[in-house]
Amino acid sequence: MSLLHVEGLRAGYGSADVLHGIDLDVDAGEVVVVLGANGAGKTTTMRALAGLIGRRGTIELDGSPLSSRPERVVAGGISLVPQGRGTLGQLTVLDNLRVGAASRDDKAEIEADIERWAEVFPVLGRRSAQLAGSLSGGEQQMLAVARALMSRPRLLLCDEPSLGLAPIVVQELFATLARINETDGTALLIVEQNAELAMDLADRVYLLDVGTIAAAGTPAEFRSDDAVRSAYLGY
Amino acid sequence: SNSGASDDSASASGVISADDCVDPDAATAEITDTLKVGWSAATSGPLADAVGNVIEGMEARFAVENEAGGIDGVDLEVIVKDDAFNPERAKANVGELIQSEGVDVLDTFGSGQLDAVADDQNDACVPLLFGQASVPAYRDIENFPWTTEYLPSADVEMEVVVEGLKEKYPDGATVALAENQTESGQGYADGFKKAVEGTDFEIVATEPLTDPNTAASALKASGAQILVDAGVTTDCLALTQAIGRVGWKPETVIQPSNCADGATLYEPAGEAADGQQILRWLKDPANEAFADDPAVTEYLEQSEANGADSPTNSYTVNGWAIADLMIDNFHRASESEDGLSRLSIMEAARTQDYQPPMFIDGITFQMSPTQAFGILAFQPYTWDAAAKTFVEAGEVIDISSNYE
Amino acid sequence: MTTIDETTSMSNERSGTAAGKPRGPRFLIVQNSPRHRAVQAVLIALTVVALLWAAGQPTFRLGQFTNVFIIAIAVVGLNIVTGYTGLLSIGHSAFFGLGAYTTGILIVRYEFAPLATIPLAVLFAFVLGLLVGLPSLRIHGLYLALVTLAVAVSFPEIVRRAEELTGGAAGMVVRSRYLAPPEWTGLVRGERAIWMFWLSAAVLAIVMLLVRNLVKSRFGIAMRATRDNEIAAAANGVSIARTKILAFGISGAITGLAGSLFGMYIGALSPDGSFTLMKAIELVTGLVLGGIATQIGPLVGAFAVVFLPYWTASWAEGPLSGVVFGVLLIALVFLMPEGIVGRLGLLVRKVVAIVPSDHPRRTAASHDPPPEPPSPPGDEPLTASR
Amino acid sequence: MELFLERLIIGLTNGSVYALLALALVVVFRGTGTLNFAQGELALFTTFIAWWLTTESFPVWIAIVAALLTGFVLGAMIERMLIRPVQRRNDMAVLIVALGLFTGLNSLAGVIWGSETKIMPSLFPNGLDDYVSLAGARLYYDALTVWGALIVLLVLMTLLFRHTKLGLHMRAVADNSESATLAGVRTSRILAVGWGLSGAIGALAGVLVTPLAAEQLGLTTMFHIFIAASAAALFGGLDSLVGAVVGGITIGVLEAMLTGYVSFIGGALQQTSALFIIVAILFVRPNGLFGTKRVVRV
Amino acid sequence: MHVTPGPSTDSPSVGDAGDALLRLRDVSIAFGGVKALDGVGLDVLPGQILGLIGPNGAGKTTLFNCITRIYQPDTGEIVWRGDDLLRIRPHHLAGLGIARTFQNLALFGGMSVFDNAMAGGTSQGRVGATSGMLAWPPARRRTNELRRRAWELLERLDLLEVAEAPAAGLPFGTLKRVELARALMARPSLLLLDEPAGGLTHSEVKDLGELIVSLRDDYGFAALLVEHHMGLVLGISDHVVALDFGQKIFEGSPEQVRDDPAVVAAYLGRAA
Ligand SMILES: Nc1ncnc2c1ncn2[C@@H]1O[C@H](COP(=O)(O)OP(=O)(O)OP(=O)(O)O)[C@@H](O)[C@H]1O
Ligand SMILES: Nc1ncnc2c1ncn2[C@@H]1O[C@H](COP(=O)(O)OP(=O)(O)OP(=O)(O)O)[C@@H](O)[C@H]1O
Ligand SMILES: CC(C)C[C@H](N)C(=O)O
Ligand SMILES: [Mg+2]
Ligand SMILES: [Mg+2]
Repeated sequence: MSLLHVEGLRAGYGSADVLHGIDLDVDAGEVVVVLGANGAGKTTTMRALAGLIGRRGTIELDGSPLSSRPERVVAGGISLVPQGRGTLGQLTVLDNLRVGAASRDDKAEIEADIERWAEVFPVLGRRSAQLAGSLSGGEQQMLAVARALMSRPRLLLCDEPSLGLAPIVVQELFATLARINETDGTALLIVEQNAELAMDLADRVYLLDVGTIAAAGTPAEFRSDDAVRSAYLGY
Repeated sequence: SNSGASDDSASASGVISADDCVDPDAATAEITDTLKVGWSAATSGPLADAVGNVIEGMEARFAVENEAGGIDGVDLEVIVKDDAFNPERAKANVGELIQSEGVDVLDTFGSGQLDAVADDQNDACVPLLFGQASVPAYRDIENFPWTTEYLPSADVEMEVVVEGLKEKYPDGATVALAENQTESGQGYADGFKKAVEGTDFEIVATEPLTDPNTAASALKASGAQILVDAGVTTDCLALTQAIGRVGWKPETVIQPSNCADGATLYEPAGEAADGQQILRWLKDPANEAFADDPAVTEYLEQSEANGADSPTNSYTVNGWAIADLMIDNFHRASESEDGLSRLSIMEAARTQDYQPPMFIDGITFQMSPTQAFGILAFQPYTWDAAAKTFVEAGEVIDISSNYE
Repeated sequence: MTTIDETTSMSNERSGTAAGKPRGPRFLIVQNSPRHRAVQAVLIALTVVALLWAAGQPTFRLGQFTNVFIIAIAVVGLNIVTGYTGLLSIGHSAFFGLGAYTTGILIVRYEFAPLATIPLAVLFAFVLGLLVGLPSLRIHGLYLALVTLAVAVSFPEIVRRAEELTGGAAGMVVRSRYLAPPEWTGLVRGERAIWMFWLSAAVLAIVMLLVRNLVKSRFGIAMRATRDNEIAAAANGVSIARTKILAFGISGAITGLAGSLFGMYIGALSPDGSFTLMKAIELVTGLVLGGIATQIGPLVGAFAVVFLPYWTASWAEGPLSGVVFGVLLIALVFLMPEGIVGRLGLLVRKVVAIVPSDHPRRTAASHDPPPEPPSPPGDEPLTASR
Repeated sequence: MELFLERLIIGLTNGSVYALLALALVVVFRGTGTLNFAQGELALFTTFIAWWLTTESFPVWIAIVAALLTGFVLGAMIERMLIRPVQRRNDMAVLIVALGLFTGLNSLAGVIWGSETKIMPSLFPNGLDDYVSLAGARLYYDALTVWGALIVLLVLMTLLFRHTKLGLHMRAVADNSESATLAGVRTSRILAVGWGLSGAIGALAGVLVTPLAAEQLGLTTMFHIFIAASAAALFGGLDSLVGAVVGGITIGVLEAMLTGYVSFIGGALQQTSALFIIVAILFVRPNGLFGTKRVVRV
Repeated sequence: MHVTPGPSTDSPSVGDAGDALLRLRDVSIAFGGVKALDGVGLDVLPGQILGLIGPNGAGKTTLFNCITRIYQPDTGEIVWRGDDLLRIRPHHLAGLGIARTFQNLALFGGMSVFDNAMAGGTSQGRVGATSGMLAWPPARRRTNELRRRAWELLERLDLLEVAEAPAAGLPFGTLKRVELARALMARPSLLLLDEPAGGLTHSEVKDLGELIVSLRDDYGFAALLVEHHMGLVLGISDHVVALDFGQKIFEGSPEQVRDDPAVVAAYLGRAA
């Protein structure tokens, strides 16, 4: 049984559907990457999973239906790093991290986790008292990732986590994600334009096109496809 | 202005003419079946209770009259439209009452509302009788031939107040004036200032009643002997509380006549209200002194039987008394040569000299074709906090001689 | 690896309409085409018919309609700053009052003809608008609303204070003989109601036309840009200061114009009557109910704020009417948070789309329906503020 | 001196009243990011309930507790049933819902209890003799109670926002509710609690204030207080508790002093002058005295 | 100050700024303890695409904000064609020929894509309220001219399909192009691009790079390009500057960047 099982997911804004029946699985501890063109519906998929927008279709976590209330989704072990960061700009970096632990009650552990992520992203440690809104774009992106990790998710959803990050930080970020995946067994569902790096990490890859899954396979299979290569990998 | 009307506003019958009306025929048409009195008043908002009581009093009195056969067979009916104390809505209401409800007589509550409707109602020649306003403007018969006010004009009342004060302080005294920031309050304040001109009374402080506490503290600082409240209803209680709290007890406190209700405006203030003075023209059904008065007993009986649920409230009594005054006019109009019509009603209203039973004996409501006197006599009362009642503080003061 | 549909998936989808299956509007009308002109002509004809019908109503209804038109003008003014420039004002009662008092004072104290007072009323309100607009350069959002609140609260207090000029708390009555229709109209004094009706309707029409032009103009774009994102607006050459102050000035002038007409309509001015904070709130209510930043929203909203209390007062007695009114307000907002016209506009746009005449693909438009505005502006942040 | 003290006391007392209601406004703002325009009428309504209970011969303190509870429940219900559904769609619409509530609640109080002025009994002795004399000026016990309540409330709310998880979550929701939800904050509960709290604070303000308000308890009692309180909240910075208190007191004292000492202004321009001084200060500090500047980065 | 009406490929530079269109000298700014910029100097030559790279928080956006007068530098000078830019108010920049896009978008969400583009033309001639209200024919003519240009640019940037749609709700990548169109409406001589490729796929980035180059060739503006996408920066830049902790750590040709040890250590990481 997969950790997350999605079948026939439909969602959209207003009256028009953007997703027309997405099927998708993530196993426990697995890294899954979603590729897709600008406007294909990647963000919409992630938001639907997180419960931020209304949706139809089956979404199961551990075989039982996933709540459609965002805070229950988090409590269930799924956490989203939204596209465009979505940090709490008027709160300090430290408070942002604390809020990230909203679903937890273990005070001591929370402080330990804060330490841990401050070490992984040193700038967050240095700026812990700064208002999140005044951080640079990339700094905020790091904060968003760290905050999502504060809930100790079993499945971390990342919507273009490398957006706006310096190459060196992207490498570090992916290394960190890999490490978390390895040490904590956190499963990852990543939407990423930096396909090369993401595929290095991925166990499986989906290709999203105009609201449907156009292809699914292993990284190797994708790499061997000329069309994919030219569109997403650039060689 | 009491200067009197010019002669040309009088009609052939010497009182009033319908020639300037938009529809002169309507003004002289005979009223049959029912006579409708249309009200535009605030039946919602902070004044809703007061207005509701006035209307209940009037309806009760009309019910009694209808039972007794009406005005020569014509039934009386009251139609109310809510204006929420908003002049715009009063204007619309009065238009609708005239054109769509076809009312024969109008009434309104509040000076601002009366201002907004007077011209329309005069153009349409629908009498607006006994408007609940105390500004002097509508004593101007030349400009407003079809409008009369019920409440004593603020300057008349203040003239009587000063008469009374002169007796108590023959050598004059110092006065502090608290002024409500509305048309009504300013009317009282202006009236008082006019009345003390040339006397030995000196106004040593004037404070707006925006915040009663601040006002009380400033008025107290003036150390005046007399406090005159140019206020409107709820101000009276507020000011009393406020001077109580700053610990000021002026020798004399004068409240305006619209603060006539003991139970709601004096009793709650306790000791602080003791000895406050007011001029009254109505018998007070809550006062033991009137327990045996036949008019009062009849009023209590009849009003209660006809749906007025707070008969001792002074606004209810006002409504009843206004109805009495109207009925007097209607009867006289109906008995006139022209029969019952808007014009004859207005003629009757301009030639009235009548004491409604609920008016204190010796006080009448007077109108002449050239002068709008209205109420020109009052009896002074003081509030007795211990007994929780008003007590007579002198004879009826009548200043009608000043106006002849 | 499972199937990849070579043709579609790899095509470099660019447009936002790629996703979903947009149901474009069924009818496309090219701006200024004969078809567009015809639609406009029909709408104008319908308006004229409606006005003629209204003019035949009993006088008191006529008065209510006049009141609606006047309030509509005031709301059109408010719409400029609050709707299009994004500056919430709860101080427009002061412009309304200034217009009314200017007209009243000029007629009563200086014996002006009513119509001759309009230019001065508009001018004064314009200047006051510029002054009220000044703080908007430094003070933003709700703080700015507080500034406008101060203006609203102070207007009646100042009128009371300036007793010699305004009559103070006792108010000022403009007798109806001063307000008679001008001679050239051929109307007599008793026909004041119909005169005011047509006067207000005409002024409203002119004002709506001017504001329509304004909003479509480059200044209008600058106003909306300022509303949506000040920093980006400035970076694109919009002078925030000039735009805000001028918008306040124009807005104030229009609301002052409405006030001037109101003075002629009501004939009795008092500081506690129609120029308090309550009036400002009424105007904002009208704007939101009708549809903020829409062209005919103010008119519809004015109908709502004039007639709703009137209707509720006739259904329910006394204070109960207030309860009904409150419930009705909430219900309306629940049903149509974009306002009545805002909501209708969304529906209409699903069916009809007006294509600008200079759209490069205009000719192809009828075959290949292009631009479906996908949905109402979401709450998706477009700035970097988070 | 006596006059000065008297004015000062009046100013402080009126100011504390404004401050109490301003605190309620700040709590809603910090907890949900909106300004509750119906706050005053909500307070009025709950005060009427307290008054009504006293007329049914319940002890005053029970009436007050009941008012606080009602305030909480009403506040929470209003948020959940009336505000939330429209807030998601349109900010201006929230304003109109609040205005609808404003009219509706006020009229409902009128329907149920009538428009006549009511006398709300005080929890503490408030006879004409229950005061301490300060150089001739009278400081009444009930005024002292209001000051005391204000200080206690300020401390409690500060602790709540600074040191509790609930407070942190309220700030998070107010900043960006979607983002807070994503972090696992139970946004809907937080929103309801925020409004509930402010409803209760408003009720407290109402029951403490009306016995000492010269106007007593009537349908218009809260309007002026609400205007002053919103000015106070904004002046203080809208998200600052201390700011609300300083703002409220400043307005109260300004009103009393300007009216008392600046004869040109007098009482006729009381609100005008106080508000314009505040506007002038806003020029210097556009985010209020203690408000945090919103960081906007591009 | 003077307004530059059109493309300025051939416009000779003015004053003592030499060849540089824009010249920064010793620009510093600090926020609290954070030195966001620390003595930065650089020149942008006409028609040049200057790549600006650096780790997150290096001060790239801050540099843009100083140039566009959103921030006031603590020290240093910024000279535009010989004029002191620090004396100029933000809204006059567009008229001088400086336009920008924003890292995390700053569009007018309530307006259509077309109107967003039109807003970019605000600097082109007087924007009168009276003339707008009266639909004054000369003003109308100017507006129509701008509209034509806006349509042209939308077509060029492949935005015609969404021209009438409100900007809010369009995909991120599309909106980035809308910002580009809006900036181009000002007929800039210098275009500041803050991470224009964010959120685009590889092939989309490639297309964007080509688009920028072809636009530059047609309209002749210079560009200051901030981007973390090395393929794009190194592919289209004529010259590259790297910042770290607010200081310039590298300046040179794109070919040199990958081998610069400071840049690799601070920014690129293991040679990509
Ligand atoms: N708030 C919204 N309102 C209306 N439509 C929206 C909204 N957000 C997204 N859309 C539409 O949904 C479609 C899919 O958008 P989505 O953001 O899921 O794409 P994406 O694959 O994440 O693209 P990107 O690369 O831009 O992040 C797009 O056509 C977009 O226009
Ligand atoms: N308004 C501000 N208040 C406080 N600090 C600020 C402010 N603006 C920028 N900073 C700080 O200045 C530094 C530089 O920020 P800037 O946004 O210029 O970085 P950047 O180079 O654009 O980074 P990125 O690539 O992540 O966008 C950051 O550390 C940031 O936190
Ligand atoms: C009944 C009173 C409140 C009326 C008041 N005296 C007025 O003239 O408006
Ligand atoms: Mg996306
Ligand atoms: Mg940046």
